[in-house]
Amino acid sequence: MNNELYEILRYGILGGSILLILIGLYAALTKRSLIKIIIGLSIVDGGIHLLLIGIGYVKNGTAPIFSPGFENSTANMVDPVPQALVLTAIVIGFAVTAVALSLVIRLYRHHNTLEIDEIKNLKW
Amino acid sequence: MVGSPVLLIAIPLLAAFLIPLIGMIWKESVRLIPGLVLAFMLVSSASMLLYVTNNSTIIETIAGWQAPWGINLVFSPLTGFLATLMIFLGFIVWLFSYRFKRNVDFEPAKKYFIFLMMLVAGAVGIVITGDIFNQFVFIEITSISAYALTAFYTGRNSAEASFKYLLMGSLSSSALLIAIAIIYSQLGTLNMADIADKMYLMPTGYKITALIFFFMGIGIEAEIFPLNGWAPDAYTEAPGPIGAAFAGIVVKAGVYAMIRLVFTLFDIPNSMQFLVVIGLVTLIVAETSAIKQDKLKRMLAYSSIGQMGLVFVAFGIGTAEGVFAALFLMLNHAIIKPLLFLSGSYLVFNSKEKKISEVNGLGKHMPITSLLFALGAFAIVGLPPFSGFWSKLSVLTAAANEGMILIIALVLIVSVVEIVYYFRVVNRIYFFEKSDNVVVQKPRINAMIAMLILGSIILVIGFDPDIVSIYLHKASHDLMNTREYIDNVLSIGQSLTK
Amino acid sequence: MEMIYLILVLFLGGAVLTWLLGKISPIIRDILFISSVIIPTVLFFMNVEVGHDVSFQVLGYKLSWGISYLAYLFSYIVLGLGSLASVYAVAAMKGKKNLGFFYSNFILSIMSMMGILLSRDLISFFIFWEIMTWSSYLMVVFRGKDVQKVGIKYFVFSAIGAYAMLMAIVIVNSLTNSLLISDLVSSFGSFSLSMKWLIPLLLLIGFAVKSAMMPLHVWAPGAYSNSPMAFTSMFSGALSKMGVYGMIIVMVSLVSYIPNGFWLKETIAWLGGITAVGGTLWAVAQDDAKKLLAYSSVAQLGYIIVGIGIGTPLAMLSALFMAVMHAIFKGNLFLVVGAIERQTGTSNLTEVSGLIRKMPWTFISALFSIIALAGIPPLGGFVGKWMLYESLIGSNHYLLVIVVFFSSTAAFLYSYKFLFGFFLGQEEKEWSHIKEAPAMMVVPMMILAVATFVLGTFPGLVLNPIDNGLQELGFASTQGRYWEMSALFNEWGNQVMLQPLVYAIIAVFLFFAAFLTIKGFKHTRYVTTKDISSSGEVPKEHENLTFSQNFFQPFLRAVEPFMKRRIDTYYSGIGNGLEAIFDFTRRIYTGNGQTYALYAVIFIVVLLMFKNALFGL
Amino acid sequence: MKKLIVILLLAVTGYFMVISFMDLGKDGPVVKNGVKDFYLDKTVSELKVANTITSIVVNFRGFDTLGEVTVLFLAATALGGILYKKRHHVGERSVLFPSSTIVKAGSKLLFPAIILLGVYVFVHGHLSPGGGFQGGTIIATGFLLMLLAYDNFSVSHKVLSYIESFAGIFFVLFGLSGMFMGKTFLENFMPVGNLNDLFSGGIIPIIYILVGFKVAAELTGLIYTVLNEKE
Repeated sequence: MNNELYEILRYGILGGSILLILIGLYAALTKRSLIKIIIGLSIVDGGIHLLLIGIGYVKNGTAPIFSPGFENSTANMVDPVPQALVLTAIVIGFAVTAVALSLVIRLYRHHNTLEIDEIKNLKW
Repeated sequence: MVGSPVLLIAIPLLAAFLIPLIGMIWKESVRLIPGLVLAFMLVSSASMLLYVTNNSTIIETIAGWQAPWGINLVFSPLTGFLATLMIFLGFIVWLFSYRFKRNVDFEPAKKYFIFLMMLVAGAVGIVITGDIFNQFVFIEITSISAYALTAFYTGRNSAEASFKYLLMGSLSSSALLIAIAIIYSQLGTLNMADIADKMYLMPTGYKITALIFFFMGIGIEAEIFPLNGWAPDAYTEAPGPIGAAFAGIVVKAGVYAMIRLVFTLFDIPNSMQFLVVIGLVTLIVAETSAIKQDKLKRMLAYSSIGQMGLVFVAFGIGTAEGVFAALFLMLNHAIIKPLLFLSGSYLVFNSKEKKISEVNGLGKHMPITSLLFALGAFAIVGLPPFSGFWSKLSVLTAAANEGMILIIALVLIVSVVEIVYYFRVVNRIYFFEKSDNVVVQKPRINAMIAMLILGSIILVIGFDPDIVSIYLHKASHDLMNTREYIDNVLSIGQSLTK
Repeated sequence: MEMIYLILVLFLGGAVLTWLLGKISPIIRDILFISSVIIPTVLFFMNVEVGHDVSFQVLGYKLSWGISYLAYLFSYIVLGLGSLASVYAVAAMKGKKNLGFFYSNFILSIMSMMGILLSRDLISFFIFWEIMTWSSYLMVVFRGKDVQKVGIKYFVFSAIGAYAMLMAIVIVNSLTNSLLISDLVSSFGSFSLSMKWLIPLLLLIGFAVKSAMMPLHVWAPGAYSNSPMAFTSMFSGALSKMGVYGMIIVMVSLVSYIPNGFWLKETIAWLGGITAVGGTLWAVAQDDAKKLLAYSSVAQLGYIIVGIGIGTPLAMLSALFMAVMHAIFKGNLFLVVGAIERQTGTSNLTEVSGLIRKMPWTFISALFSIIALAGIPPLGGFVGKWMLYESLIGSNHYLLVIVVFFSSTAAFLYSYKFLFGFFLGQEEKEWSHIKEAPAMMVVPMMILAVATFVLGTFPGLVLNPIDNGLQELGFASTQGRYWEMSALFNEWGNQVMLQPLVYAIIAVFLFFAAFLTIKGFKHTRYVTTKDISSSGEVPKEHENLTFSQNFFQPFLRAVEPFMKRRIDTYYSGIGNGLEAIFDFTRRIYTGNGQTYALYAVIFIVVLLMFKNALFGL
Repeated sequence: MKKLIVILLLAVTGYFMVISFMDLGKDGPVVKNGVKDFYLDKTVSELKVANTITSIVVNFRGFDTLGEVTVLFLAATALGGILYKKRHHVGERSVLFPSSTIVKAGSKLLFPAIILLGVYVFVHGHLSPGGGFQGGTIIATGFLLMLLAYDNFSVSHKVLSYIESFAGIFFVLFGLSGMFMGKTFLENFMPVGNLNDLFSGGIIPIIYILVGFKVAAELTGLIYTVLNEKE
């Protein structure tokens, strides 16, 4: 892979992750439906996971898996740690989303609406 | 070695997985096992605390890999002190809610106790872990338990409170992940001691950006000002004992994470001033918001936030004295605020709205509970000879020694506000006539014991604060000595920077 | 065990036991109560000596307890009045609810006052000060009347004062690294100029609140009249003296060393003078005896503050003497009102009259105290006031003399109103069943009445300890020559015994009184208020024609312009305004989860911008 | 109005993020010889695990995984708690219209294959890309497919919770047995074997299989709970 392509790919990953974070935040901050807010938060999570992967990327990197015959070639392996972290973060994000959705079901039962502006019995 | 810190995490996890199984056979076990686990944790943690106070810090490696590579648990005087405090409160909350309401079914009750136990385990994990990503995982464990506990009662607006909490908590975990990503990308390590050791290598711009994202992530847990909108709702709608657990356990863990960052990880002097400013803003906004509340628990929640602001101010003073004062404040707040929440939840037990006006004249009908509430109110506003006074005095002394006279004045003015709203409630309890439609609920014996334990601690610390000061001194020394922390953790393996 | 510890522990234990064991039976409770006041009192006077300090460490702060001569003087007030009031309280409060709570707070407040006097360092001083505040607060709200208004006002003002003090204390600690009062006094000279002003000012705010000085007095009337009278006697008599005690120490030991501190003294003196006038005028306007006495207390404390503010040895002597006298006669007057309220059910001067025949002993003790209050010889009030005038004139405060003199003359009006309203005037049928208060109440009142007489005749009894106290503060010893300091006594020379003269006057007075009484005995006719045979009008049934109705209307009309604006309204305006602001600011918690998320984003954006500004990219 | 503010804020945030994140990790960490080299080294030499990510997830940072499994367990429990009703209607799933026969038949056909794939993925977690989480998720997808296709397809909650609990308990017990054998928590105490053998890596594959079971059960339970929610 030549240098230019590598740069473009890297910028693509990082820029994409930032874009995802911003899109997610926009959804979470402006959409009025609870479901959409949760989707927004999930997008933010996705962006951050991409960011984590992006920082571990190295030029001409290969997956950090030692295939038979290549046991000693650690030189170009991408950083495995962010990948492990992302694995954990994805599961946690999933768990939080599940809880959030269940709360939305409860809220819908109670308020009969999904508009976040109308769910503010608790204030001040 | 007197014990193993990892058991403080592993045993509750084991129990949490076991309870659904045993609960199918023996129903009482779902209440009993968490108590036993918490008692075990308390004994183990307390004995380790005694050990580390007199000897060296306990460092436990996990999976056999030494400090910078594997995850390790650090049981130092500071973390041990906080962990013991949290476990103790968890035990008190368990004792209080051992039999909470008759109309709660078996299934929710089972989950309640699992979550309570995991809340404590998660908070203890936050405190004793030595790895920054591991801390993130424990924060999530604590948060999910907290969301579930907030939404425990189906009849109220609890889902709304829980959703707000979750919304903020979700942002918090995003911010934490970004911060962790920045740190890892620069330093290539996740171990706190290792990060602290190498922090000077990090470019200032990244350092501060990371710190800012950490502030946001942990600030949400630690309830600093613009990020604490969820807190009053969650405190109000959660079951009474859980409000106590939030005030005593969850927030303390957040505060710990924050100070660990500021004191150990990042060597940015301005962050101390930031702590002072943000603490003062939190203190003022929260206390002034509390004065016009008409719901008891909400008032207590705002007061709790305000106290956390004061804790941050005390930490922000930045001297060993300031840290001592802040830890003392945390200890007192962790004892007093749960007492207020627990006794307060009995005072408004049968009421639907949980209004302050419904506690009128209960002093005659539930004398001990009211007395304990009044004791808590007296202590939290810092009236001698109760424990709150000593911590407030320590904070002010520490601030005065640094010449922060304006801060002293502000803190004291806010204290007057605090006095106003607490005494309004106490007056209502004792000197008003009870209205007829309020049904008095006598506390159960286990709840009474739990509250009396807390009340007696307030008195004991109030009359002899030196009982705890040795641990606090050790802990503040521990926090101030970053180098010692790094050496302790990293000495068992060789440092990566050759 | 050190005697000081023992005394405080006995008080504390007594308070707890009275509350806990008091639930078993009232008799045990009463006995416990009285004995836990009396036993430590006896122990104190028998065993505690000046100059024997004990010290110990708490949280690294060095605390020290002991007693000074000045404090010893005040402990006479606290323990003497405390014992008498406690005996009185047992009888007066009989049958009321929640007595265990009342008694234990009573003991606690005595303990805290003793603690204040025993403290040789600022922290224990503050601790006991706060215990005194909240135990007295619980007494103020004890009857459940006006709790949120009067009680909160009292506590807020006390807290402001106490926190001002606390601020001074921690600053002192940071400057001298010690909390001992003696260290503060000795190193005060080395403080920077701003600290020299700040520390005494903050301390004075704390003491001024308790001694009800002018702009900080607004809690006093409500609090004094709201608590049970047995305690108000302590409250006004002894508790407010703690402020005086602190103020004396600050004024003499600290303010004297401030460059140009002279102005502070003048200001304090003038504030005292204004307090005296304002208190007196308001007292005249009251119809409720409790309120009347409460305002009168404020006024009397004003005189004391004038004395402290002037700061000459004679003024100090007079201030301290007046402090003792005020404790005795005002304590007694509150007891009198308590007795009347207990027997008749009201303390309103316009509702009850002609009690002189029903409650003669009460009348006599009230008479003594009122005479002392008004400053008429031969009772104790006169000595103090005379010395005050003299010190004012001696230090060229002529304007202040006029103010004080005006106020003390106006004090005659309310003294008269009090005495006349309750005891003289026509007798109503509906009050005919009233009897004298029980002996346990009358005896303490009579003891106090006799004390006013004794101290008026033998002022040296108190002036000796005062002299010791003043020496301790750094004034030259008068070596027993009090008479020489005051021109009054100089007139008759040092050798002339004052007592025979006084007795002669009294004998003549009594003789004439007896003569007139016997002479007029046959012709006396007792009428009710409705029996106005001399005038042509026929009163309606419900018209209130008591003698004290609309007392002093012309005078009040004359001073009305001065009394229009009450400081109270300003304070409540500030309070309400603040609460409105707080109510507004808490609306940032909008209740919308999305807004909270927005705050979080704003938070991070602001911080990132700060980062950019401070550190660059 | 609100949207404008948000866009403005996000623009600022985006600007800051771009200027501070775009160069993240460009030349690798400032500190060379970060933990990753150690991991890459030890994975082969000591643990004999081919997939470095697996070795990190299960061994080096195994404690995180334990926490993560707990998070999942808590989420499943929380879901049950939050959606708890006094009278629980099991099996009355709201179905707008039944699936077609093709979908039903196809699902039935695919289901075993999906399960098999999932099992393969988590059994070979230490050798090839994938592992317990991935495999568990794949298995859960199979159940999701069946639940969507057949409105009367039901999963036993009891069995799920047995699997969840036992998998969790064994995870912790494996960790603790490391301690009892005189080593540390979660440390490998079994023979590691040879690199790229199926039976290699000591306890790593065992734990990952446990994780796979747990995740599969947890996710299936989550899906099932939500699907059975009326309204």
